[in-house]
Amino acid sequence: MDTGFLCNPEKEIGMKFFTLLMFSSAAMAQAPQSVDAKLAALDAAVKSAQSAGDNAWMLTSAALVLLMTGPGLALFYGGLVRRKNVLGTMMQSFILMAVITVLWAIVGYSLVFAEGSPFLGDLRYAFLRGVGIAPNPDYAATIPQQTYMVYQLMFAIITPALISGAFAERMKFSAMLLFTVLWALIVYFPMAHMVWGKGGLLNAALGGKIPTFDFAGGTVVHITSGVSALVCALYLGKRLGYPHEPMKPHSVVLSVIGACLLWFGWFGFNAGSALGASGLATSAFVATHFGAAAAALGWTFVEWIRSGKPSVLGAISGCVAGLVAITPASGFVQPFPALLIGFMAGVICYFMVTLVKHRFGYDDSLDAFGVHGAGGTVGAILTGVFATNLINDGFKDSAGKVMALGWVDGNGAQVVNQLIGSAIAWVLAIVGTLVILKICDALVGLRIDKDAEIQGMDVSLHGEEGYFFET
Amino acid sequence: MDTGFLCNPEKEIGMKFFTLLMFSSAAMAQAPQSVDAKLAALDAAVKSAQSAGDNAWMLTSAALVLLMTGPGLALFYGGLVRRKNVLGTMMQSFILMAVITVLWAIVGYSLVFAEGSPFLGDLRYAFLRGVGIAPNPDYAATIPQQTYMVYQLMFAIITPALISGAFAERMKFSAMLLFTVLWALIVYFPMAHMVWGKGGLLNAALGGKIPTFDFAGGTVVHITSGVSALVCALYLGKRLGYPHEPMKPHSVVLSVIGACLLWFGWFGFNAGSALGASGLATSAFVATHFGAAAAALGWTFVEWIRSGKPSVLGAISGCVAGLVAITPASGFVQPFPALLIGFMAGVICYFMVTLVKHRFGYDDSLDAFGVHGAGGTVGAILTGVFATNLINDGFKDSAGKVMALGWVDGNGAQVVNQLIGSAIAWVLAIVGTLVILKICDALVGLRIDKDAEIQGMDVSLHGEEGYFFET
Amino acid sequence: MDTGFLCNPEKEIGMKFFTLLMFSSAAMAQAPQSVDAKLAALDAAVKSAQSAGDNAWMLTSAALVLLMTGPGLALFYGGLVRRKNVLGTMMQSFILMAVITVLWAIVGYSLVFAEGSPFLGDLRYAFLRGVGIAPNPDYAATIPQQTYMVYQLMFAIITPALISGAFAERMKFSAMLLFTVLWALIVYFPMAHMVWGKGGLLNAALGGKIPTFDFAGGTVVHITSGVSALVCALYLGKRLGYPHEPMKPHSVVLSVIGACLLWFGWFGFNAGSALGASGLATSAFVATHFGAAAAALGWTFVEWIRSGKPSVLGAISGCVAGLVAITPASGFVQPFPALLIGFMAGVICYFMVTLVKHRFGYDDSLDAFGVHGAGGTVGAILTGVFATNLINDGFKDSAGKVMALGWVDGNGAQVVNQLIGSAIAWVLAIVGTLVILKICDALVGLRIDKDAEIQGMDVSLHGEEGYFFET
Amino acid sequence: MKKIEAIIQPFKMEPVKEALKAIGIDGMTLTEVRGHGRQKGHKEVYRGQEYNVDLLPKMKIELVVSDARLEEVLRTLTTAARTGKIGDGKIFVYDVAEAIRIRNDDRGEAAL
Amino acid sequence: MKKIEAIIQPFKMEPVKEALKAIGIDGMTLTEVRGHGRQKGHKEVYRGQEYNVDLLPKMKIELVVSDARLEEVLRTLTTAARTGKIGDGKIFVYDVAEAIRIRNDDRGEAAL
Amino acid sequence: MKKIEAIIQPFKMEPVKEALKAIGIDGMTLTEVRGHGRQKGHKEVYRGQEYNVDLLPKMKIELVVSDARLEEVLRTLTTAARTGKIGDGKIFVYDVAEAIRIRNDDRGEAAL
Ligand SMILES: Nc1ncnc2c1ncn2[C@@H]1O[C@H](COP(=O)(O)OP(=O)(O)O)[C@@H](O)[C@H]1O
Ligand SMILES: Nc1ncnc2c1ncn2[C@@H]1O[C@H](COP(=O)(O)OP(=O)(O)O)[C@@H](O)[C@H]1O
Ligand SMILES: Nc1ncnc2c1ncn2[C@@H]1O[C@H](COP(=O)(O)OP(=O)(O)O)[C@@H](O)[C@H]1O
Repeated sequence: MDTGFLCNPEKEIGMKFFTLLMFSSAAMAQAPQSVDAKLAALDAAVKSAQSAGDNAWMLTSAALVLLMTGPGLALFYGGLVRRKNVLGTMMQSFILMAVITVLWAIVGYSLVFAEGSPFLGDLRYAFLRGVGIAPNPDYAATIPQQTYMVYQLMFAIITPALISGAFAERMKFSAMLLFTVLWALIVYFPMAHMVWGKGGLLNAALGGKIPTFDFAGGTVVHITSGVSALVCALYLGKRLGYPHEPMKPHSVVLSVIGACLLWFGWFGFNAGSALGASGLATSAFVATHFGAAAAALGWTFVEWIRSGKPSVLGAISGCVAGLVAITPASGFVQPFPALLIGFMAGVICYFMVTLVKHRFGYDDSLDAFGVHGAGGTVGAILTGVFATNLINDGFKDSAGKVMALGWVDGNGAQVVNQLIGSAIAWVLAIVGTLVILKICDALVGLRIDKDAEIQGMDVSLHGEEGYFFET
Repeated sequence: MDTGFLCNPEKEIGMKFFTLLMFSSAAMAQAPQSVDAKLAALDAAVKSAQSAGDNAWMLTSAALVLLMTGPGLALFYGGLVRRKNVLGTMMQSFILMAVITVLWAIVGYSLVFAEGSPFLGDLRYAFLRGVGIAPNPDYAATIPQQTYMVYQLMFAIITPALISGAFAERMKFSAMLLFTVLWALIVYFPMAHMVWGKGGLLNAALGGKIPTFDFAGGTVVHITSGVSALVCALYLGKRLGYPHEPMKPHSVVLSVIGACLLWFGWFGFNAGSALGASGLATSAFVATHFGAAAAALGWTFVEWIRSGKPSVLGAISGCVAGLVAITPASGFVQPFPALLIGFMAGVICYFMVTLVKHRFGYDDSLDAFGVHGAGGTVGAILTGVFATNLINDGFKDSAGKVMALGWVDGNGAQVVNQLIGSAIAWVLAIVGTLVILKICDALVGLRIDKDAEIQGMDVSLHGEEGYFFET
Repeated sequence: MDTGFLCNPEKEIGMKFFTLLMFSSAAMAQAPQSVDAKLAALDAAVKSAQSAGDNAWMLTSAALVLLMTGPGLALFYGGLVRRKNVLGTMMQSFILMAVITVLWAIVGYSLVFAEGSPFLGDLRYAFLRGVGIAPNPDYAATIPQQTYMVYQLMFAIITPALISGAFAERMKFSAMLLFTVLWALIVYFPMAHMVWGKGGLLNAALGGKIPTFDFAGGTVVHITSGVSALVCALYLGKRLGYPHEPMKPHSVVLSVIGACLLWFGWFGFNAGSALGASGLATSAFVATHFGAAAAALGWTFVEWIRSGKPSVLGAISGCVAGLVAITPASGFVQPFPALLIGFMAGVICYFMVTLVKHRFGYDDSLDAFGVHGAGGTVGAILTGVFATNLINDGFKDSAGKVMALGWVDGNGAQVVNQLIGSAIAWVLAIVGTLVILKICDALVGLRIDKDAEIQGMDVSLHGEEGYFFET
Repeated sequence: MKKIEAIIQPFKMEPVKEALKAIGIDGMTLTEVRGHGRQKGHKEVYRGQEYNVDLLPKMKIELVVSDARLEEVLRTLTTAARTGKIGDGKIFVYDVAEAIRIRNDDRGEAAL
Repeated sequence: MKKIEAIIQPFKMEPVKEALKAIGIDGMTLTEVRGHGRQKGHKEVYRGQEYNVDLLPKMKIELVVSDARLEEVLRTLTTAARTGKIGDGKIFVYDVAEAIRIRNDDRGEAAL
Repeated sequence: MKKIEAIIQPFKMEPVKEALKAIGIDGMTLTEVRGHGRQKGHKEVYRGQEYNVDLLPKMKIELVVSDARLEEVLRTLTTAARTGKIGDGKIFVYDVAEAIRIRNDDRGEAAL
């Protein structure tokens, strides 16, 4: 009933308006009608209006987050590989837009957002049972639950796609599909439930034991995918010829387009996580943009100093690192701390992909771990430092008093929670991914054979070429 | 007057707010003011707020639909042709963004949306006379009529652009321009009026004789363009060397970008067709995404089984087929039927472009018919099967009782109406296109000459090359 | 307090809703509660709803304007240069997304929008002090001031990026960074303050001495950047081999993508300048689209006639010229005058880049002056001709009577103001840019050396190649 | 052994390949080149400036054959590649001092 | 002087370059070519139609050496480029009538 | 007849073409190649790893001329292509056994 205002009048085109009209012209004309009736009509109308504004932003945000995977990530990664693997790499992002969608509809949404154990949701929402137009006030009281469902789906799509940067240019397509489905079930859904699901272990808003702040997915999205990426890189081993051969990007041009679309889409990812077109959405939007900007500068300057030339690849990698790091913090921090978080992420990730990676010699081909694993962890921890109720006063104690959030609010303990949350994400990612890789290896085998790798995934796996310029 | 609330206060930046402020602070302070005055003020304010939310979504949607044509379709088609024709092909989409806009402003909008005969609107809105900020309650009561006008314009742009996939690589630019203008006048405007125009023959909401459900353009957009494409392919004949030479895409990379942008823009196309940020928009958004996902999987799997390798071209063609098929159904069906519709479209269109096309030997160069004609017809019919008032309760009988929509609601007869609607679209497209082609052929000639075709459209028609990498 | 409704309830996810619920269900149930209390609750709720709708559109618009710079402009310019300079050129746009952001946060926003002299704002908003979620009613009373801040930031990013088209393929990266920062401080911030800042000399809404109409930046963005571009082209001199060698675009394909994204993003640029999802936003949206369309046709037809072939480069350059010219007029003119303005801009800019440029022999490499300088001036002047209070009735005289705006309203004098405003922009741009170039030349030197220019910016400045197709 | 170097119109590549297959000539190496000769190129206009593109795309086919098959191959090539229009291209023939098959060090005609 | 023209598998380019460096051969010119021979290409399917791609990417290495070093270079090349599988490619040797270093007009072997 | 094969700096292509036109040499075939020689390439850094790009873009010009014109053409080429810096490139000359104009089967010098 609470939500009737959303279901009925909204359904028919124009219908809604006549409803209001009826009510309100009523509110003018028909003398007899009682003031309370008029107030009730206005009350319904104002809820409809609030929902329109919030839903407009959330549908836009959902579309933006999908855009991050395709073409955003597909281009960013596709440009970084060698020409012979461009399509196979783009496909690893694109196909997840399809696969995860079906998985999400069947069990994913339920396992994440249904109430259940602190570790996983139950199956009440399986096959989207009961997930309709009526809002789910636990999560977002002013938008249809289906808007929330499809918005969260887009997160479930991009997270496994991020991992593909680590096993690029050498994994079987069949193995990649199997891996992804299992990874979503075993790593992503549980982690997302713990942080965002009602009653989840780490849920800061809905009764988690260890309240952890993760506004848009630092632990859930970036630590899980980045750390799993490292495990994949180690398990699969290096590409033939790595590191002796340079294996430089075949088209940084494509990667620049991809990075820009990621930046653009990330506004939906972070500001959308306010779940409405509110002032909080604005704060998250600003923090996101500032974090990306400062990180691009951080990476560029340190690279300029250390290697003599500021590369375009560095600038775009930097902005992505900043976007990653600001993700958990975006709904909690002020603009200048956002600049700081971004800058630190840019510098740290630069060293991760230039020094650390070479020191340890793993082939994290497109730096999924160096950027998402490292950046995500940095962001998760710094969120505990800079989170402030000046930006997000939504957390109240029993007495209804606004709570101190991060260290800057005087709640240093939060940093510990952030560390615990990050640690859980690390452990889950490492253990889960290892198990899954063993399974896939046993069932279908992970790596394409030597000849196929030399020939390239495009021809050997998909029977195509990315570019055919002869005729 | 109804719309005064939209015209005046909204016009000045900030102005609106002061109005509300005046009214409402009034509502607080000035004791003397009557409760009814306060209610009136709130009533105006709430309408303004409702309109802001809906208009925000509709302006976003209009932009998204334009994005589908350029760069979306331009890239999807541009990548599928040979290198020497990439610019000429992109131009066929781009120039329509300009040509159709002018035609729409002069007569198009009026011919489609003005009341008139069941087959065509009259000229009351010619030159956009009387098409202002005030809403047109017949179509969308909460947004400016100009928003509705420009949103619908974007549909009129992409529809003829879709046809260009059939005569790619061989049509004169002048002929293509003439063809398009005539096609919009003779095929698109009448069909759109019949289905969406007030009093149109097939209009399900505004008094059509044969109520047909077409939420976002299965018959109007995809059947008309797809079937016309087939006629063009047959009339123009094959490209030199077809089918002996492969003529494979010069850059599937571009096509992947294009397909992703189509998917992204299609949210505006379908969810925007709710004409507001309502729960119906959410349902359409979800159906759209589910249809695309399932179709990409359907095409991929059947291709994988039949030809041994899942191509990236197949996956993206599949998602487009699904988007086409779900278009008429998007505002009427639940999520799982949407998956089913998409999956069927993916499989059927796969066979259309691999078996049927080769069996009959026509050169539907970029498969405009195989995807849009076939997918559109499948979608139009299945809409009659799966349409349900659980999703769209906007259709009421005289008694105000919500009507059964499709077969699943027990109204099997609707499938017949859908067949009739589709048949009308087929006939109109075939006859209209034939006539237009004859005219263009007589006036300017349709095909570029042999040497120009060998040299490519880019150099011969536009004096350019798509790529110049030498210096 | 006025804005409390924005700060508090909106902050927590869902929180807002409970507030309303509390109030309103109150409004129903609790008999004792007074009608005035209920009205107050509704009043707060309706403001929240209005803000949601407007903020949804403005956040979307801010993202769209960023998209114009990256990847929009980066692609448009990147495609026009030779292969060896593609990354260096894209970098000149991309890095500004980072640099200007930091500058804006520190002083930019304050210098432009703080009250101060008629020529520059003071530092009250430095470091975004006091720029929070509460709206700033002087500028936009229904959205958080931070939304306004970040939206305007996107304008400050793209404006200097436009200039890079003039010194393409030959400027040092360090010089370009220094130039940009100084240019923002010395040219853009003052000009933007004069036209849009409270108390600015030319501000038509907030008490300027010489009211000039510039809805979205004809003088502020396009004249300043375009004229500065000319100065740069003249000061730096020609590229080696110009005009003897053709130096044609290495990928018009990239430029087409860029142009389409510019068109798409421009809806945020112009319609977003209504600062809400109002009817005015709709008018601006329509005018923008019409202007772009007519200009693409104008350029195409005159080129077709004069050089025998309609180039794709011409069509996309035309649409950009139209978008530039309609920018200052978009919130003031009706649809058909918008078509006229666009068409004129398309034709005039065609002659600027084909005849005038060659006549005078300057190397405005990517026609930043020919399109933005010329188009911006044409648009600024024609705004004075076609501005009408039928579209924008926000300007009232002391008596509250809606004022005549442009010549078509009978206020011919406005054309003079537009000329003065444009002249000021020209002078400021010329003098400011000259000074800045001298400084940069002295400090770091402007041009890369001959060998670097022959080798290309990508390798010599950034140590990368745009395309590496060998492996 | 002789090396035949034929510069032909790109769109003639398929027919030429077929013709050579038909007479049992498998081994060949192709290179995309651009050529300049009697055939005048096409005019391009960029920003109103017109200039002539006089380097046209051509395909270079290299094949090494035994002296015995030389004339036969030349005949096949010319017939298959000819349109009769300017721009058809040229064939140049060179002596080959030695041929080696990398795979197994076969030398001379055995390597072809 | 002799010109050595080797058509090899692209992925063998690095090792070959190294091997040549090792014996002090610096000067060489490389061209991306596509080759046709015994090695059958791969099958591609486009819109359900299957066809064979029989032109495979190869790398052509050209180097001009003094007659004295010819055999040594040939040996180095074959060993470095060999996988033993069909498709390894061929080496052709030609006489060179003259060599000139543009920079300073050096002629003959001095120009190499 | 002789075949002249000149490997030059890409940015010297225009002047060379002009110079050849000037002495009435029209026919030529160009190929984009990458060269390796005395000229050391540039350093590239990718993900912090620095490596040397020692294959530099060069333009290969092939033209077949009558023995009579050989020296004149060589002189023209060297002067037009010279910068005097390392990397200017090389010219190699080969004997041509036969030349054929595909269009009309002209043979020998008549075919040039
Ligand atoms: N003397 C030459 N040396 C090398 N290549 C040549 C020579 N003459 C012509 N070519 C090549 O042959 C192609 C066709 O020559 P052209 O004179 O245009 O037509 P035709 O062969 O019919 O006379 C040229 O584009 C060029 O690639
Ligand atoms: N007669 C020939 N003339 C020119 N190039 C040839 C000839 N035969 C082979 N090639 C080149 O050598 C490559 C490898 O030859 P192929 O027959 O496939 O393997 P193998 O060299 O092991 O016999 C071919 O792709 C082609 O480029
Ligand atoms: N022995 C050779 N065989 C084939 N090509 C060579 C040889 N030596 C040099 N080249 C080509 O000539 C180019 C220039 O040679 P390099 O030694 O760099 O400068 P220079 O010609 O001034 O000595 C090289 O990049 C390579 O393409």
